[in-house]
Amino acid sequence: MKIRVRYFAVFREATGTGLEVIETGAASPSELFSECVGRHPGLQKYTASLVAINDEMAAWDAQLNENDEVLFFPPVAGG
Amino acid sequence: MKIRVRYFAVFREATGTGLEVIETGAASPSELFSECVGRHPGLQKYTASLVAINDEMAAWDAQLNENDEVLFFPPVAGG
Amino acid sequence: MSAFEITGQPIELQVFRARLLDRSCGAYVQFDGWVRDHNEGRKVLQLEYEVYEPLAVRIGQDIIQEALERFGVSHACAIHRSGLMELSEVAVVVGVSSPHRSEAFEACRYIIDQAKIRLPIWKKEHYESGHAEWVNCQRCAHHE
Amino acid sequence: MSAFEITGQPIELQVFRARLLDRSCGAYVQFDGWVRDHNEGRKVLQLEYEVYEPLAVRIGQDIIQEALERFGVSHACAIHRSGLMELSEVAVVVGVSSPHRSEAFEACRYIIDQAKIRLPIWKKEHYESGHAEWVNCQRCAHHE
Repeated sequence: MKIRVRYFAVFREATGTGLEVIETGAASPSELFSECVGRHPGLQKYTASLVAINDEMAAWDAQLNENDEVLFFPPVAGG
Repeated sequence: MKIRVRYFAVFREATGTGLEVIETGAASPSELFSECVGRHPGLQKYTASLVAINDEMAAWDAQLNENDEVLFFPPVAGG
Repeated sequence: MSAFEITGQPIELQVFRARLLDRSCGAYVQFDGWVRDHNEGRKVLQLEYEVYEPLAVRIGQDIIQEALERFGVSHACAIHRSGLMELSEVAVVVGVSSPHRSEAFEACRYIIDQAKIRLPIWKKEHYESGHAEWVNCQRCAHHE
Repeated sequence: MSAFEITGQPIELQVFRARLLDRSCGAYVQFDGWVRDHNEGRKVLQLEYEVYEPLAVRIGQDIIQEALERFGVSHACAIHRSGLMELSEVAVVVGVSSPHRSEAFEACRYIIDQAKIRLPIWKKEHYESGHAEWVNCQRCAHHE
Protein backbone atom coordinates (compact mmCIF):
# COMPACT_ATOMS: atom_id res chain seq x y z
CA MET A 1 0.00 0.00 0.00
CA LYS A 2 1.00 3.68 -0.41
CA ILE A 3 2.00 5.61 2.71
CA ARG A 4 3.15 9.23 2.98
CA VAL A 5 5.99 9.69 5.45
CA ARG A 6 6.98 13.05 6.94
CA TYR A 7 10.34 13.71 8.59
CA PHE A 8 11.09 16.61 10.91
CA ALA A 9 14.17 18.43 12.17
CA VAL A 10 17.11 16.03 12.56
CA PHE A 11 15.18 13.32 10.67
CA ARG A 12 14.58 15.67 7.74
CA GLU A 13 18.29 16.45 7.59
CA ALA A 14 19.34 12.81 8.00
CA THR A 15 17.06 11.62 5.17
CA GLY A 16 17.47 14.73 3.03
CA THR A 17 13.70 14.96 2.61
CA GLY A 18 10.68 16.26 4.51
CA LEU A 19 8.15 14.04 2.78
CA GLU A 20 8.24 10.85 0.77
CA VAL A 21 5.61 8.49 -0.56
CA ILE A 22 6.53 4.81 -0.26
CA GLU A 23 5.10 1.44 -1.14
CA THR A 24 5.20 -0.68 1.97
CA GLY A 25 3.76 -3.74 3.62
CA ALA A 26 4.47 -2.37 7.13
CA ALA A 27 1.58 -3.08 9.48
CA SER A 28 2.49 -0.45 12.09
CA PRO A 29 4.50 2.78 12.50
CA SER A 30 7.09 0.69 14.32
CA GLU A 31 7.64 -1.61 11.33
CA LEU A 32 7.51 1.39 8.99
CA PHE A 33 10.23 3.23 10.88
CA SER A 34 12.54 0.19 10.63
CA GLU A 35 11.90 0.15 6.91
CA CYS A 36 12.69 3.88 6.67
CA VAL A 37 15.97 3.31 8.52
CA GLY A 38 16.78 0.70 5.85
CA ARG A 39 16.11 3.23 3.08
CA HIS A 40 18.00 6.05 4.85
CA PRO A 41 21.05 4.75 6.73
CA GLY A 42 21.47 8.28 8.16
CA LEU A 43 18.48 7.54 10.40
CA GLN A 44 20.24 4.59 12.04
CA LYS A 45 21.67 6.50 14.98
CA TYR A 46 18.34 8.07 15.93
CA THR A 47 15.20 6.86 17.62
CA ALA A 48 11.86 8.47 17.03
CA SER A 49 10.13 9.51 20.23
CA LEU A 50 6.60 10.07 18.98
CA VAL A 51 4.55 9.21 15.96
CA ALA A 52 1.39 10.70 14.50
CA ILE A 53 -0.93 9.34 11.83
CA ASN A 54 -2.94 11.86 9.82
CA ASP A 55 -2.18 14.62 12.34
CA GLU A 56 -3.29 12.57 15.36
CA MET A 57 -0.77 11.24 17.88
CA ALA A 58 -0.66 7.46 17.52
CA ALA A 59 0.73 4.34 19.17
CA TRP A 60 3.79 2.63 17.69
CA ASP A 61 1.73 -0.51 17.11
CA ALA A 62 -1.28 1.25 15.57
CA GLN A 63 -2.60 -0.17 12.32
CA LEU A 64 -1.58 1.51 9.06
CA ASN A 65 -4.00 1.95 6.19
CA GLU A 66 -3.62 2.82 2.52
CA ASN A 67 -2.83 6.54 1.99
CA ASP A 68 -2.12 7.24 5.65
CA GLU A 69 0.31 10.05 6.34
CA VAL A 70 2.78 9.03 9.06
CA LEU A 71 4.78 11.68 10.92
CA PHE A 72 7.97 10.64 12.68
CA PHE A 73 8.99 13.03 15.45
CA PRO A 74 12.49 13.21 16.85
CA PRO A 75 12.64 13.95 20.58
CA VAL A 76 11.43 17.49 21.23
CA ALA A 77 13.29 20.18 23.12
CA GLY A 78 11.03 23.21 23.07
CA GLY A 79 11.39 26.56 24.82
CA MET B 1 11.03 54.16 82.04
CA LYS B 2 10.12 55.98 78.82
CA ILE B 3 9.11 53.87 75.82
CA ARG B 4 8.02 55.07 72.37
CA VAL B 5 5.16 53.01 70.96
CA ARG B 6 4.20 52.94 67.27
CA TYR B 7 0.83 51.73 65.98
CA PHE B 8 0.11 50.72 62.39
CA ALA B 9 -2.96 50.32 60.20
CA VAL B 10 -5.94 49.08 62.23
CA PHE B 11 -4.03 49.74 65.50
CA ARG B 12 -3.37 53.32 64.47
CA GLU B 13 -7.07 53.83 63.78
CA ALA B 14 -8.16 52.04 66.95
CA THR B 15 -5.88 54.13 69.17
CA GLY B 16 -6.22 57.35 67.16
CA THR B 17 -2.44 57.75 67.12
CA GLY B 18 0.56 56.48 65.24
CA LEU B 19 3.08 57.20 67.97
CA GLU B 20 2.97 57.80 71.68
CA VAL B 21 5.56 58.06 74.40
CA ILE B 22 4.59 56.37 77.64
CA GLU B 23 5.96 55.85 81.13
CA THR B 24 5.82 52.16 81.86
CA GLY B 25 7.19 49.41 84.04
CA ALA B 26 6.49 46.74 81.42
CA ALA B 27 9.35 44.26 81.16
CA SER B 28 8.46 42.89 77.74
CA PRO B 29 6.48 43.79 74.58
CA SER B 30 3.84 41.33 75.77
CA GLU B 31 3.30 43.23 79.06
CA LEU B 32 3.50 46.53 77.22
CA PHE B 33 0.78 45.54 74.74
CA SER B 34 -1.57 44.62 77.61
CA GLU B 35 -0.90 48.02 79.12
CA CYS B 36 -1.65 49.71 75.76
CA VAL B 37 -4.94 47.82 75.54
CA GLY B 38 -5.76 49.27 78.97
CA ARG B 39 -5.02 52.80 77.71
CA HIS B 40 -6.90 52.28 74.43
CA PRO B 41 -9.99 50.08 74.85
CA GLY B 42 -10.37 50.17 71.04
CA LEU B 43 -7.41 47.77 70.87
CA GLN B 44 -9.22 45.14 72.93
CA LYS B 45 -10.64 43.19 70.05
CA TYR B 46 -7.29 42.89 68.26
CA THR B 47 -4.19 40.82 68.74
CA ALA B 48 -0.82 41.95 67.50
CA SER B 49 0.88 39.38 65.32
CA LEU B 50 4.43 40.70 65.33
CA VAL B 51 6.50 43.12 67.31
CA ALA B 52 9.70 45.00 66.54
CA ILE B 53 12.02 46.89 68.86
CA ASN B 54 14.08 49.71 67.34
CA ASP B 55 13.34 48.46 63.82
CA GLU B 56 14.38 44.88 64.53
CA MET B 57 11.85 42.06 64.73
CA ALA B 58 11.68 40.92 68.37
CA ALA B 59 10.24 38.21 70.59
CA TRP B 60 7.15 38.94 72.70
CA ASP B 61 9.16 38.22 75.86
CA ALA B 62 12.22 40.29 74.84
CA GLN B 63 13.55 42.73 77.44
CA LEU B 64 12.57 46.38 77.15
CA ASN B 65 15.02 49.17 77.87
CA GLU B 66 14.70 52.89 78.51
CA ASN B 67 13.96 54.84 75.30
CA ASP B 68 13.24 51.75 73.22
CA GLU B 69 10.84 52.23 70.34
CA VAL B 70 8.33 49.38 70.20
CA LEU B 71 6.35 48.70 67.00
CA PHE B 72 3.11 46.72 67.25
CA PHE B 73 2.12 45.12 63.96
CA PRO B 74 -1.39 43.96 63.19
CA PRO B 75 -1.57 40.82 61.03
CA VAL B 76 -0.31 41.60 57.55
CA ALA B 77 -2.14 40.94 54.30
CA GLY B 78 0.15 42.19 51.57
CA GLY B 79 -0.11 41.82 47.81
CA MET C 1 18.60 50.35 42.28
CA SER C 2 17.79 48.04 45.15
CA ALA C 3 16.54 44.48 44.71
CA PHE C 4 13.46 45.38 46.76
CA GLU C 5 11.68 48.69 46.56
CA ILE C 6 8.58 50.42 47.84
CA THR C 7 7.01 53.00 45.57
CA GLY C 8 4.05 55.36 45.70
CA GLN C 9 4.03 55.60 41.89
CA PRO C 10 2.61 53.19 39.27
CA ILE C 11 5.10 50.37 38.66
CA GLU C 12 6.72 50.53 35.23
CA LEU C 13 6.80 46.88 34.25
CA GLN C 14 9.06 47.26 31.23
CA VAL C 15 11.70 49.07 33.24
CA PHE C 16 11.36 46.44 35.94
CA ARG C 17 11.74 43.53 33.51
CA ALA C 18 14.73 45.13 31.81
CA ARG C 19 16.66 44.88 35.08
CA LEU C 20 16.41 41.09 34.99
CA LEU C 21 17.48 40.51 31.37
CA ASP C 22 20.60 38.37 31.08
CA ARG C 23 21.86 36.52 28.05
CA SER C 24 22.96 33.60 30.20
CA CYS C 25 19.37 33.09 31.39
CA GLY C 26 16.88 30.90 29.56
CA ALA C 27 14.00 31.37 31.98
CA TYR C 28 12.13 34.33 33.40
CA VAL C 29 9.20 34.07 35.83
CA GLN C 30 7.16 37.09 36.87
CA PHE C 31 4.38 37.39 39.41
CA ASP C 32 2.06 40.40 39.48
CA GLY C 33 -0.38 41.06 42.28
CA TRP C 34 -3.32 42.97 40.79
CA VAL C 35 -5.93 44.98 42.66
CA ARG C 36 -8.97 42.72 42.52
CA ASP C 37 -12.53 44.03 42.32
CA HIS C 38 -13.85 41.76 45.06
CA ASN C 39 -12.87 40.08 48.31
CA GLU C 40 -14.91 37.66 50.35
CA GLY C 41 -18.07 38.52 48.47
CA ARG C 42 -17.74 42.30 48.65
CA LYS C 43 -17.15 44.69 45.74
CA VAL C 44 -13.87 46.54 46.10
CA LEU C 45 -13.47 50.00 44.53
CA GLN C 46 -10.01 50.98 45.75
CA LEU C 47 -7.16 49.60 47.75
CA GLU C 48 -4.79 51.32 50.13
CA TYR C 49 -1.46 50.02 51.35
CA GLU C 50 0.15 51.23 54.55
CA VAL C 51 3.83 50.38 54.54
CA TYR C 52 6.33 50.74 57.35
CA GLU C 53 9.09 51.45 54.92
CA PRO C 54 12.32 51.17 56.95
CA LEU C 55 11.56 47.59 57.95
CA ALA C 56 9.70 46.61 54.78
CA VAL C 57 12.68 47.46 52.60
CA ARG C 58 15.10 45.64 54.86
CA ILE C 59 12.96 42.49 55.16
CA GLY C 60 12.19 42.61 51.43
CA GLN C 61 15.90 42.64 50.65
CA ASP C 62 16.46 39.76 53.07
CA ILE C 63 13.79 37.72 51.29
CA ILE C 64 15.35 38.39 47.85
CA GLN C 65 18.78 37.44 49.20
CA GLU C 66 17.39 34.21 50.69
CA ALA C 67 15.82 33.31 47.34
CA LEU C 68 19.07 33.94 45.45
CA GLU C 69 21.00 31.70 47.84
CA ARG C 70 18.39 28.97 48.31
CA PHE C 71 17.50 28.45 44.64
CA GLY C 72 20.71 29.63 42.97
CA VAL C 73 18.88 31.88 40.51
CA SER C 74 20.77 34.61 38.64
CA HIS C 75 18.62 37.66 39.38
CA ALA C 76 15.59 38.46 41.49
CA CYS C 77 13.85 41.70 42.37
CA ALA C 78 10.53 43.00 43.56
CA ILE C 79 8.61 46.26 43.89
CA HIS C 80 5.64 46.84 46.22
CA ARG C 81 3.27 49.79 45.99
CA SER C 82 2.24 52.00 48.89
CA GLY C 83 -0.73 54.30 49.20
CA LEU C 84 -4.01 54.42 47.31
CA MET C 85 -4.53 52.27 44.22
CA GLU C 86 -7.22 51.76 41.61
CA LEU C 87 -8.61 48.47 40.26
CA SER C 88 -6.29 46.48 37.97
CA GLU C 89 -3.20 48.38 39.05
CA VAL C 90 -0.13 46.33 39.86
CA ALA C 91 0.25 46.21 43.65
CA VAL C 92 3.37 44.09 43.69
CA VAL C 93 5.66 42.58 41.09
CA VAL C 94 8.30 39.87 41.56
CA GLY C 95 10.70 38.86 38.78
CA VAL C 96 13.29 36.09 38.68
CA SER C 97 15.66 35.10 35.87
CA SER C 98 17.83 32.02 35.78
CA PRO C 99 19.45 29.60 33.32
CA HIS C 100 16.67 27.03 33.84
CA ARG C 101 13.00 27.34 34.69
CA SER C 102 12.47 25.11 37.69
CA GLU C 103 14.43 27.26 40.13
CA ALA C 104 12.98 30.45 38.63
CA PHE C 105 9.43 29.27 39.44
CA GLU C 106 10.43 28.17 42.94
CA ALA C 107 12.29 31.38 43.76
CA CYS C 108 9.45 33.58 42.49
CA ARG C 109 6.93 31.65 44.56
CA TYR C 110 9.16 31.80 47.63
CA ILE C 111 9.57 35.58 47.37
CA ILE C 112 5.87 36.38 47.07
CA ASP C 113 4.86 33.86 49.78
CA GLN C 114 7.42 35.22 52.23
CA ALA C 115 6.58 38.82 51.30
CA LYS C 116 2.93 38.25 52.18
CA ILE C 117 3.84 36.78 55.56
CA ARG C 118 6.78 38.92 56.65
CA LEU C 119 6.51 42.42 55.20
CA PRO C 120 5.04 45.12 57.45
CA ILE C 121 2.47 46.12 54.85
CA TRP C 122 -1.25 46.42 55.57
CA LYS C 123 -4.08 46.49 53.09
CA LYS C 124 -7.26 48.52 53.45
CA GLU C 125 -10.13 47.82 51.11
CA HIS C 126 -12.62 50.49 50.15
CA TYR C 127 -15.97 48.92 49.28
CA GLU C 128 -18.84 49.94 47.07
CA SER C 129 -20.91 50.42 50.24
CA GLY C 130 -18.68 53.36 51.25
CA HIS C 131 -17.26 51.27 54.05
CA ALA C 132 -13.50 50.59 54.31
CA GLU C 133 -11.72 47.83 56.20
CA TRP C 134 -8.24 46.60 57.03
CA VAL C 135 -7.85 43.12 55.63
CA ASN C 136 -6.39 40.48 57.85
CA CYS C 137 -4.67 37.50 56.44
CA GLN C 138 -6.24 34.48 58.11
CA ARG C 139 -3.13 32.34 57.84
CA CYS C 140 -1.12 35.01 59.63
CA ALA C 141 -3.63 35.16 62.45
CA HIS C 142 -2.85 31.50 63.13
CA HIS C 143 0.76 32.40 63.75
CA GLU C 144 -0.04 34.51 66.79
CA MET D 1 -7.22 35.23 19.02
CA SER D 2 -6.47 31.68 20.00
CA ALA D 3 -5.24 30.65 23.46
CA PHE D 4 -2.16 29.09 21.87
CA GLU D 5 -0.34 30.55 18.89
CA ILE D 6 2.76 30.01 16.82
CA THR D 7 4.39 33.10 15.36
CA GLY D 8 7.38 33.86 13.17
CA GLN D 9 7.45 37.45 14.44
CA PRO D 10 8.85 38.89 17.69
CA ILE D 11 6.34 38.39 20.52
CA GLU D 12 4.74 41.62 21.71
CA LEU D 13 4.62 41.10 25.44
CA GLN D 14 2.39 44.05 26.25
CA VAL D 15 -0.24 42.95 23.77
CA PHE D 16 0.05 39.41 25.14
CA ARG D 17 -0.36 40.51 28.75
CA ALA D 18 -3.31 42.75 27.93
CA ARG D 19 -5.27 39.67 26.86
CA LEU D 20 -5.05 38.26 30.39
CA LEU D 21 -6.11 41.37 32.33
CA ASP D 22 -9.25 40.83 34.39
CA ARG D 23 -10.53 42.91 37.29
CA SER D 24 -11.67 39.81 39.10
CA CYS D 25 -8.10 38.46 39.13
CA GLY D 26 -5.63 39.25 41.89
CA ALA D 27 -2.76 37.19 40.53
CA TYR D 28 -0.86 37.01 37.26
CA VAL D 29 2.04 34.64 36.57
CA GLN D 30 4.11 34.85 33.41
CA PHE D 31 6.87 32.58 32.16
CA ASP D 32 9.23 33.67 29.38
CA GLY D 33 11.67 31.33 27.70
CA TRP D 34 14.63 33.41 26.55
CA VAL D 35 17.24 32.45 23.99
CA ARG D 36 20.26 31.63 26.16
CA ASP D 37 23.84 32.27 25.05
CA HIS D 38 25.09 28.85 26.10
CA ASN D 39 24.05 25.22 26.36
CA GLU D 40 26.05 22.36 27.82
CA GLY D 41 29.23 24.38 27.77
CA ARG D 42 28.95 25.72 24.22
CA LYS D 43 28.43 29.32 23.15
CA VAL D 44 25.17 29.76 21.28
CA LEU D 45 24.83 32.57 18.72
CA GLN D 46 21.39 31.88 17.30
CA LEU D 47 18.50 29.53 17.76
CA GLU D 48 16.13 28.06 15.23
CA TYR D 49 12.75 26.45 15.89
CA GLU D 50 11.14 24.02 13.51
CA VAL D 51 7.44 23.74 14.27
CA TYR D 52 4.91 21.34 12.82
CA GLU D 53 2.19 23.90 13.10
CA PRO D 54 -1.06 21.96 12.54
CA LEU D 55 -0.37 19.63 15.43
CA ALA D 56 1.54 22.15 17.59
CA VAL D 57 -1.43 24.52 17.65
CA ARG D 58 -3.90 21.77 18.43
CA ILE D 59 -1.80 20.22 21.21
CA GLY D 60 -0.99 23.69 22.58
CA GLN D 61 -4.69 24.48 22.83
CA ASP D 62 -5.31 21.12 24.53
CA ILE D 63 -2.64 21.92 27.13
CA ILE D 64 -4.17 25.35 27.84
CA GLN D 65 -7.62 23.79 28.18
CA GLU D 66 -6.28 21.14 30.56
CA ALA D 67 -4.69 23.84 32.70
CA LEU D 68 -7.93 25.87 32.85
CA GLU D 69 -9.89 22.82 33.97
CA ARG D 70 -7.34 21.28 36.31
CA PHE D 71 -6.42 24.43 38.22
CA GLY D 72 -9.59 26.49 37.78
CA VAL D 73 -7.71 29.61 36.68
CA SER D 74 -9.54 32.42 34.89
CA HIS D 75 -7.37 32.90 31.81
CA ALA D 76 -4.33 31.24 30.26
CA CYS D 77 -2.56 31.68 26.98
CA ALA D 78 0.77 31.06 25.32
CA ILE D 79 2.72 32.00 22.20
CA HIS D 80 5.68 30.06 20.78
CA ARG D 81 8.09 31.39 18.18
CA SER D 82 9.11 29.58 15.03
CA GLY D 83 12.11 30.16 12.79
CA LEU D 84 15.40 31.89 13.47
CA MET D 85 15.94 33.88 16.67
CA GLU D 86 18.64 36.05 18.20
CA LEU D 87 19.99 35.97 21.75
CA SER D 88 17.67 37.34 24.46
CA GLU D 89 14.60 37.13 22.25
CA VAL D 90 11.49 35.62 23.80
CA ALA D 91 11.09 32.09 22.40
CA VAL D 92 7.94 31.27 24.32
CA VAL D 93 5.65 33.10 26.73
CA VAL D 94 2.97 31.65 29.01
CA GLY D 95 0.59 33.83 31.02
CA VAL D 96 -2.05 32.87 33.58
CA SER D 97 -4.40 35.09 35.57
CA SER D 98 -6.60 34.00 38.42
CA PRO D 99 -8.25 35.33 41.58
CA HIS D 100 -5.51 33.80 43.77
CA ARG D 101 -1.85 33.10 43.19
CA SER D 102 -1.37 29.46 44.06
CA GLU D 103 -3.32 28.08 41.11
CA ALA D 104 -1.81 30.70 38.79
CA PHE D 105 1.70 29.43 39.58
CA GLU D 106 0.67 25.80 39.20
CA ALA D 107 -1.16 26.32 35.92
CA CYS D 108 1.72 28.32 34.41
CA ARG D 109 4.20 25.62 35.40
CA TYR D 110 1.94 22.90 34.04
CA ILE D 111 1.59 24.62 30.67
CA ILE D 112 5.30 25.17 30.07
CA ASP D 113 6.24 21.68 31.33
CA GLN D 114 3.68 19.99 29.10
CA ALA D 115 4.58 22.23 26.16
CA LYS D 116 8.21 21.17 26.38
CA ILE D 117 7.24 17.50 26.39
CA ARG D 118 4.32 17.37 23.97
CA LEU D 119 4.65 20.08 21.32
CA PRO D 120 6.13 19.03 17.96
CA ILE D 121 8.75 21.79 18.08
CA TRP D 122 12.46 21.18 17.57
CA LYS D 123 15.31 23.44 18.49
CA LYS D 124 18.50 23.86 16.51
CA GLU D 125 21.38 25.70 18.12
CA HIS D 126 23.94 27.60 16.04
CA TYR D 127 27.27 27.74 17.87
CA GLU D 128 30.17 30.14 17.84
CA SER D 129 32.21 27.38 16.17
CA GLY D 130 30.02 27.65 13.06
CA HIS D 131 28.54 24.27 13.87
CA ALA D 132 24.77 23.81 14.34
CA GLU D 133 22.95 21.02 16.13
CA TRP D 134 19.45 19.81 16.89
CA VAL D 135 18.99 19.76 20.64
CA ASN D 136 17.46 16.69 22.21
CA CYS D 137 15.66 16.87 25.46
CA GLN D 138 17.15 14.11 27.62
CA ARG D 139 14.00 13.61 29.63
CA CYS D 140 12.02 13.01 26.46
CA ALA D 141 14.51 10.43 25.28
CA HIS D 142 13.62 8.41 28.38
CA HIS D 143 10.03 8.27 27.23
CA GLU D 144 10.87 6.34 24.09
